[in-house]
Amino acid sequence: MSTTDFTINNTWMLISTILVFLMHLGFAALEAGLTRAKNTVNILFKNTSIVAIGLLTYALCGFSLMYPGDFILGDWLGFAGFGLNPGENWNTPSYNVGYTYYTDFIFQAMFAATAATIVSGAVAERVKLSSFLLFSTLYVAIVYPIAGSWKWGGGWLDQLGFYDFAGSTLVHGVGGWAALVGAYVLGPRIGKYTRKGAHPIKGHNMPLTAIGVFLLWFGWYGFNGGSVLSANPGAVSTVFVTTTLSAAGGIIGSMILSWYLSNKPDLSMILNGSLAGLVGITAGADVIDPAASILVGLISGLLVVSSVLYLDSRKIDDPVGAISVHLICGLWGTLAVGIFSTDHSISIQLLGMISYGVFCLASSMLIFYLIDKLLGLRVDEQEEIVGLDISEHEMEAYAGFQIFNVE
Amino acid sequence: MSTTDFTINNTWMLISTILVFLMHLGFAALEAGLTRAKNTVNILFKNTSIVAIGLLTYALCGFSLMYPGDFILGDWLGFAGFGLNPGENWNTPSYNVGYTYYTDFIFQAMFAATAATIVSGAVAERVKLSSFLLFSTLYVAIVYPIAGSWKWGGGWLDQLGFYDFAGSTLVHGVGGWAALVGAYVLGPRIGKYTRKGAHPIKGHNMPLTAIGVFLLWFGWYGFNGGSVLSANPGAVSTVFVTTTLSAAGGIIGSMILSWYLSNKPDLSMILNGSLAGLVGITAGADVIDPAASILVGLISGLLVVSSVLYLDSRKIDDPVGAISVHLICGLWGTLAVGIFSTDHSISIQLLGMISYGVFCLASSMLIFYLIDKLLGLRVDEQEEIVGLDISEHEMEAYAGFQIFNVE
Amino acid sequence: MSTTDFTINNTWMLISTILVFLMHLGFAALEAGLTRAKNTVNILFKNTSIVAIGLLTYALCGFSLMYPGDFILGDWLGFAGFGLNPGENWNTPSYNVGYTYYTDFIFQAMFAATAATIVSGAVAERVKLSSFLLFSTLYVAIVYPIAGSWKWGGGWLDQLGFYDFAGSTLVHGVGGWAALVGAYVLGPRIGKYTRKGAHPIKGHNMPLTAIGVFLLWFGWYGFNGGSVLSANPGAVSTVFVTTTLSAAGGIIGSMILSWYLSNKPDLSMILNGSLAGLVGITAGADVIDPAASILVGLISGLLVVSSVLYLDSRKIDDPVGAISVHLICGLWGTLAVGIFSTDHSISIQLLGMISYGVFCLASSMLIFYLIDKLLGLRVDEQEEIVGLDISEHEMEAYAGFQIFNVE
Amino acid sequence: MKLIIAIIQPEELPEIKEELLKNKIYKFTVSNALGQGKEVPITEVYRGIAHEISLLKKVRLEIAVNDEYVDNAIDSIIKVAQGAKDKGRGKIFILPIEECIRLRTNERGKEAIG
Amino acid sequence: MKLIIAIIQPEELPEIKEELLKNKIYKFTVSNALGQGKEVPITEVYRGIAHEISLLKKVRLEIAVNDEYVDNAIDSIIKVAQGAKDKGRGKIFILPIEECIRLRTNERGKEAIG
Amino acid sequence: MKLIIAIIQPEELPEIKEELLKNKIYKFTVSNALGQGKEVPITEVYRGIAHEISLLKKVRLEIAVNDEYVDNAIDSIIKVAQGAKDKGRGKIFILPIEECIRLRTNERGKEAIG
Ligand SMILES: Nc1ncnc2c1ncn2[C@@H]1O[C@H](COP(=O)(O)OP(=O)(O)O)[C@@H](O)[C@H]1O
Ligand SMILES: Nc1ncnc2c1ncn2[C@@H]1O[C@H](COP(=O)(O)OP(=O)(O)O)[C@@H](O)[C@H]1O
Ligand SMILES: Nc1ncnc2c1ncn2[C@@H]1O[C@H](COP(=O)(O)OP(=O)(O)O)[C@@H](O)[C@H]1O
Repeated sequence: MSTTDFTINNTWMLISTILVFLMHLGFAALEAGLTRAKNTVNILFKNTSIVAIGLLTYALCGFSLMYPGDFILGDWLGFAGFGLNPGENWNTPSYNVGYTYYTDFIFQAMFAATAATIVSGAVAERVKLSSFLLFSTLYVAIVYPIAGSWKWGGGWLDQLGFYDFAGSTLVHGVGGWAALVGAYVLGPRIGKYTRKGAHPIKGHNMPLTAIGVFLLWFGWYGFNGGSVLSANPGAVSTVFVTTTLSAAGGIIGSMILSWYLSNKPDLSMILNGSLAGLVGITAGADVIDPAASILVGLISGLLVVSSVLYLDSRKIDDPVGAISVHLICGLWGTLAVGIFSTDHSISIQLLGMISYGVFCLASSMLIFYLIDKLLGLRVDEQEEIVGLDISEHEMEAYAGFQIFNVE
Repeated sequence: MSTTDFTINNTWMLISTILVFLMHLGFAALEAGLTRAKNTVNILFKNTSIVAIGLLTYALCGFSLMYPGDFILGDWLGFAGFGLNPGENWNTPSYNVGYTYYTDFIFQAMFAATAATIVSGAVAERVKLSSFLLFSTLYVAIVYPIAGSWKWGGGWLDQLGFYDFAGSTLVHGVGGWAALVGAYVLGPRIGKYTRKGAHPIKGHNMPLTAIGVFLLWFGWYGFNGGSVLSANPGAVSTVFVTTTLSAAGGIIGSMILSWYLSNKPDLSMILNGSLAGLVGITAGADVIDPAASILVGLISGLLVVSSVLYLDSRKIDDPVGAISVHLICGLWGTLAVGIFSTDHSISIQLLGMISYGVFCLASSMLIFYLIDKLLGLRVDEQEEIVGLDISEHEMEAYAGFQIFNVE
Repeated sequence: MSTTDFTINNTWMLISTILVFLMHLGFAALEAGLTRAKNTVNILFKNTSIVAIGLLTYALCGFSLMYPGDFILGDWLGFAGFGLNPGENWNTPSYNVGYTYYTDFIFQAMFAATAATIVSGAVAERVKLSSFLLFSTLYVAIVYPIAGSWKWGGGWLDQLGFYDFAGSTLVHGVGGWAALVGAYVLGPRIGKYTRKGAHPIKGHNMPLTAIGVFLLWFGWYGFNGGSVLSANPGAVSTVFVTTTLSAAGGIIGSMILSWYLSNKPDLSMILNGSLAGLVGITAGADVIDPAASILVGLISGLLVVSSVLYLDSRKIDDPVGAISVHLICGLWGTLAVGIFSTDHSISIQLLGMISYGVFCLASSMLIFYLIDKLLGLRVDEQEEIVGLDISEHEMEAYAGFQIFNVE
Repeated sequence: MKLIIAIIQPEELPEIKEELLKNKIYKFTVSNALGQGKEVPITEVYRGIAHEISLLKKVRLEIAVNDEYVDNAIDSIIKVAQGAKDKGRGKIFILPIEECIRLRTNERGKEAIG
Repeated sequence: MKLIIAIIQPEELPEIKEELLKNKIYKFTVSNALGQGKEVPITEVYRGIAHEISLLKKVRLEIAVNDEYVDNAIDSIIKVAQGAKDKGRGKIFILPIEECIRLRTNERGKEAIG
Repeated sequence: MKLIIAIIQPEELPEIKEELLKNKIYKFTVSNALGQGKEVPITEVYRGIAHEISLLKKVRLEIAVNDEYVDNAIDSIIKVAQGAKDKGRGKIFILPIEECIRLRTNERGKEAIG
């Protein structure tokens, strides 16, 4: 292994790292755009602080929980100690042919906060800031890395042959399950569901939403491309193609279904659709061939639209469609590996999906329960009506602009 | 050729690919920002769906029309078959020293949608969504790749020595000609030209416009830098320098002229100016030396301002200046190769410019004509006045904001 | 030294270059977002034209003033002649193992405009456009490169062992000192300080501000990562980790202090906080270890909040916190090298800080003084009240939107 | 015919709207306003500086009615607005209208209002 | 002196403005409003949910005129507004003005209006 | 009771607000408007095309007062607005109010205004 190849691989991994970093801006913009102007400051605050919290807790314990080396409890739980411990040769191919220890850490660290950010969208416009920050901290510091260790850390699911290339389940699923629990325990935003059925609460800034989606897509090339863990030309280029085509498929799929259903071309749906396609291909971007990846995307697009409508029918209020995009398409993507890749078994994939579901549901319920007892989860009615920007932050996102806060 | 060099080259090509991808966000933001708030959703919808359509049609047939290998009709038209067909060694230097088959495809695919996006700007605020999507599909799937094959596919213009490094003509020109036809056949937006002459219809969001322009500039480093088709240090760094200096020159050129003419410093003009410089240098970024590239940019800046004013005087309504930026400066850039590079002949460059002009004018007229018969091209007056967001999408881009839709 | 390594290094340097380029969009967005809607066009215009001016003047003389090779006056001033002069082997490892001549130039050129952009924020909403452009031109063309030559050009401070890895002092400090002078000589915006004390003048667009901050952070990976001047895996990954953790620390530090002081979680403060952490680590990103970098960030976060409040108490009006972020944290970062890195002496660091302070204060005062005599520095009261967009540019940033320009 | 101008709290608009429709008042015009009143000003914090905002966001309702409907209108608004006890609930002003015209039909007077 | 308050469709503003100027009415004040009326509500779709918007965007015109100009004003507006036949064209309300003051000159009454 | 409607220049709002408070007028409502008047139109340039904007940004003040306070109100506004000499300072219109209701307390008439 030439140090030169090592240098290229490492460079690509670092570039992927910052592409993933940019996804946090994508999430912030998307989430802010699809909610009301009166909660924008709150959303930006959450998403900015989550990044910091995620990175620091991952340095503190997340990384060594997720990649413990040896496991303590069976192959379920391990811990390599607090803080960062680059050993000898941390910066040579003998650590890993693809990256140095620090590259390894920083790439993984950027992923970590994502899980919490996904939750942020589903609980937006009504969750208490402090409670949410506390939840994120615990979820990112403990739940996410332990779950990750089962597969990427070489734990029991890995040994069973469960496959999740870049995190349809390990990242998007893990975040998505908590998003589901969060949206459920918090209940819908005031006015979302009336006797007459679901009443739309419109996002206030579509260009911002579009910026968010395109930046997420852009960052996804690091998310999936970096998960090759090297700059291998064949592998990375294949991943780029499947990722791209699946995103495109997601747009078409969501466009067709939403246009057909509401016979209007719905922007917010095709924007969700592209993300759906991206989440869908994430588990199998390297093992699903390009033609199939289009199909994976199309189906993701159909799923996300159906799911958004279904959740509304069940009165589960997810302002940005986080559950539909990350959980539903995450599950679909994980399953798709079993379907489209001959080397992986559907049953093992299902086993993995279920195990993660159980673990994430249980732990997020527990954490939300404890926080509810401790601080309460939801702002009071008056604060929600006035908007979190004024009630929690005492500032406005668009000072001077004339905005109708209520219809 | 070491596989290591192959890996670097391929990595750089993939990075360039996603830089070009980001340009689509740039176009969407620029176009939305320079038009009215009531058409924003429509513009974002167009630009998002074009990306998907462009990528999928390019996978279906565009790529093999543009790089057919052998030509069928003389050196004018070839077709390598539907879908993607990586052969043996698709992922080795023996396919190409600079990139794998999939890298090749995805890099080119990102370019494809650009041509249609350029048109989108020129026909904004009045074109029917369905008609536009149909036009884009046909133009990107057929016209663009065939035109491209003449030069980049090794066709007849290539053999004559016509030179277009990264697409002043093949991308911007091809898009620009269709933009001209589109703006012309659709006619101006209601209220743009009154008895008293041109009446400005103001863009609604300048920060969004600036975001668009800077992202386009950013992406251009992949557009031009990637067109080196390898990571060759000398070549890529030269291209970076010429590209940058020309963009800077474009800003200065447009600033001077517009400040002089309207004796006010005009933001939208210098933003167009930077793009003008970028389009202008695109054809010769590798063969024009840095000093000359400043000149190319300055002239592009002067041209774009004059062209915007000229088109208004001819009552050709181009809301975002797409024709001036992409067509006019594309032509200038193609010519500039003949002027500033000793290895290329002005006459051949002119021949190329004319051939592309004829082909693109003819084909876009034909397509627009057919669609007009089939679906009609323009929304009806009432829809245009109310705005496409409500009339075509039944949604608003800035829910809650108080906006005067009419002066 | 294999040409392959040369290619990787050069590729990384070019990627860093465009990351730094994107910071200019970050600055534009941040500055526009934290000021009033009625000055947005003006700010975007300034930031766009500065980029062009910075790049062109750096090509004209800046580069050869900053990297003169041999010095003329002692080790204080040198000049390698006008324009770009790639010598023999400009594109081979024999020029530099890390990059070609043109890569060298373009990477440095992107830094140059930054210094002026920093000033732009501090003088926003009241400075005359022409006067500001003139100031930037002189400052970027002459002051910045001469100052830079003392250290990066191998001048006297370099020989004394002064250390500034990526520019806490050479870029942020140099810009920050001028920002301080600018804010001071211009005086506060009308209405900022009343008998009742400081009166907030609210930024008009928080999402735009957040976009700006995240893009700056993103670009910083090129700013610091590229300053390794090669793709060395150990070095670059270390810089990525320290840079990231310091930014995260800055967010936490500013969050704690601002939350404690105003007992509200203040978005604009944590956004400044992340930048504070980035500026703080810039001088020692390669020599401060990750654990310490968190501390550096935390302290930066505390400093930026205190400084913002202090400056307001001294009636120095800095609309975007440029002085606090770039100057104060730049000084702290430079000092931190002496504190946290055993190889560098606090006293030399202090010497450097003082020398730059004296030089930048003197030169920026001189330039501002001359321009004041020549053109005047500040728009007249009526223009300021109406807003620079209308009075200087005769256009609006948000045509159609209903905005209250005054409380 | 009277013109009823009511300044209300933004968040009360949806409810008041319903009340009005219940009371057969089907037509009104709404606009945004800022109000200065006795109401406790809210504090905002921006970059560490706390400050009081005394011009608060309000909604302005205009309802033109025939005299016999005046009470309906007033009652609908009061019913909702009196819920909360704190200062700053708002005001109603009643002005005389001399003529009313329905543009569509050119009807005048009492017929035109509804 | 009368105050003419007209609620019109936003898209009619430019034409009405021209008409007014033609009829020698050179001064007026325009603001944004939302209107609830008999008008067929428009449907919007957001994330798959269709819903009716009954508060529609309107423009509110205020024109203060001396009595002899009232008809000019009304006619200019009606001329344009009656074009379309659908419901929801809008209304005109005429209120008495007791005094008018031109701030610049402190002129009062009839002279101050124009 | 009177309703004072004043159209003023946006930049004068802060000062006028202070004047009003000084003159014991503690309550008023402010909204955004565009005004067409004799005022010299401002020119704007967009993409090389210069054009005149005659509908200029104004602020609309509504002050309901008891008759004895009318002059206080007018004076406060005039004091500030007359500062500048150029055209387009704005106008004041005074309309009669027949009834005023404080929603919170249901007080009516003169007591309710302040
Ligand atoms: N005299 C008045 N003239 C104009 N607007 C008024 C007047 N009195 C109250 N308002 C409006 O009503 C709103 C609430 O009035 P306020 O005095 O705060 O309520 P309350 O009378 O219940 O104390 C104010 O913000 C203002 O917009
Ligand atoms: N009685 C009223 N009071 C206040 N505003 C009214 C009244 N009647 C109509 N309007 C305004 O005029 C607009 C059009 O009225 P509408 O009743 O829809 O028209 P039409 O009378 O032609 O059916 C409404 O949206 C509302 O803003
Ligand atoms: N007759 C009127 N009706 C309605 N608004 C008016 C009238 N006269 C003036 N205004 C408002 O006052 C503003 C200033 O009026 P203008 O005539 O320009 O000032 P001046 O009377 O000092 O020349 C106008 O822009 C308009 O909004």
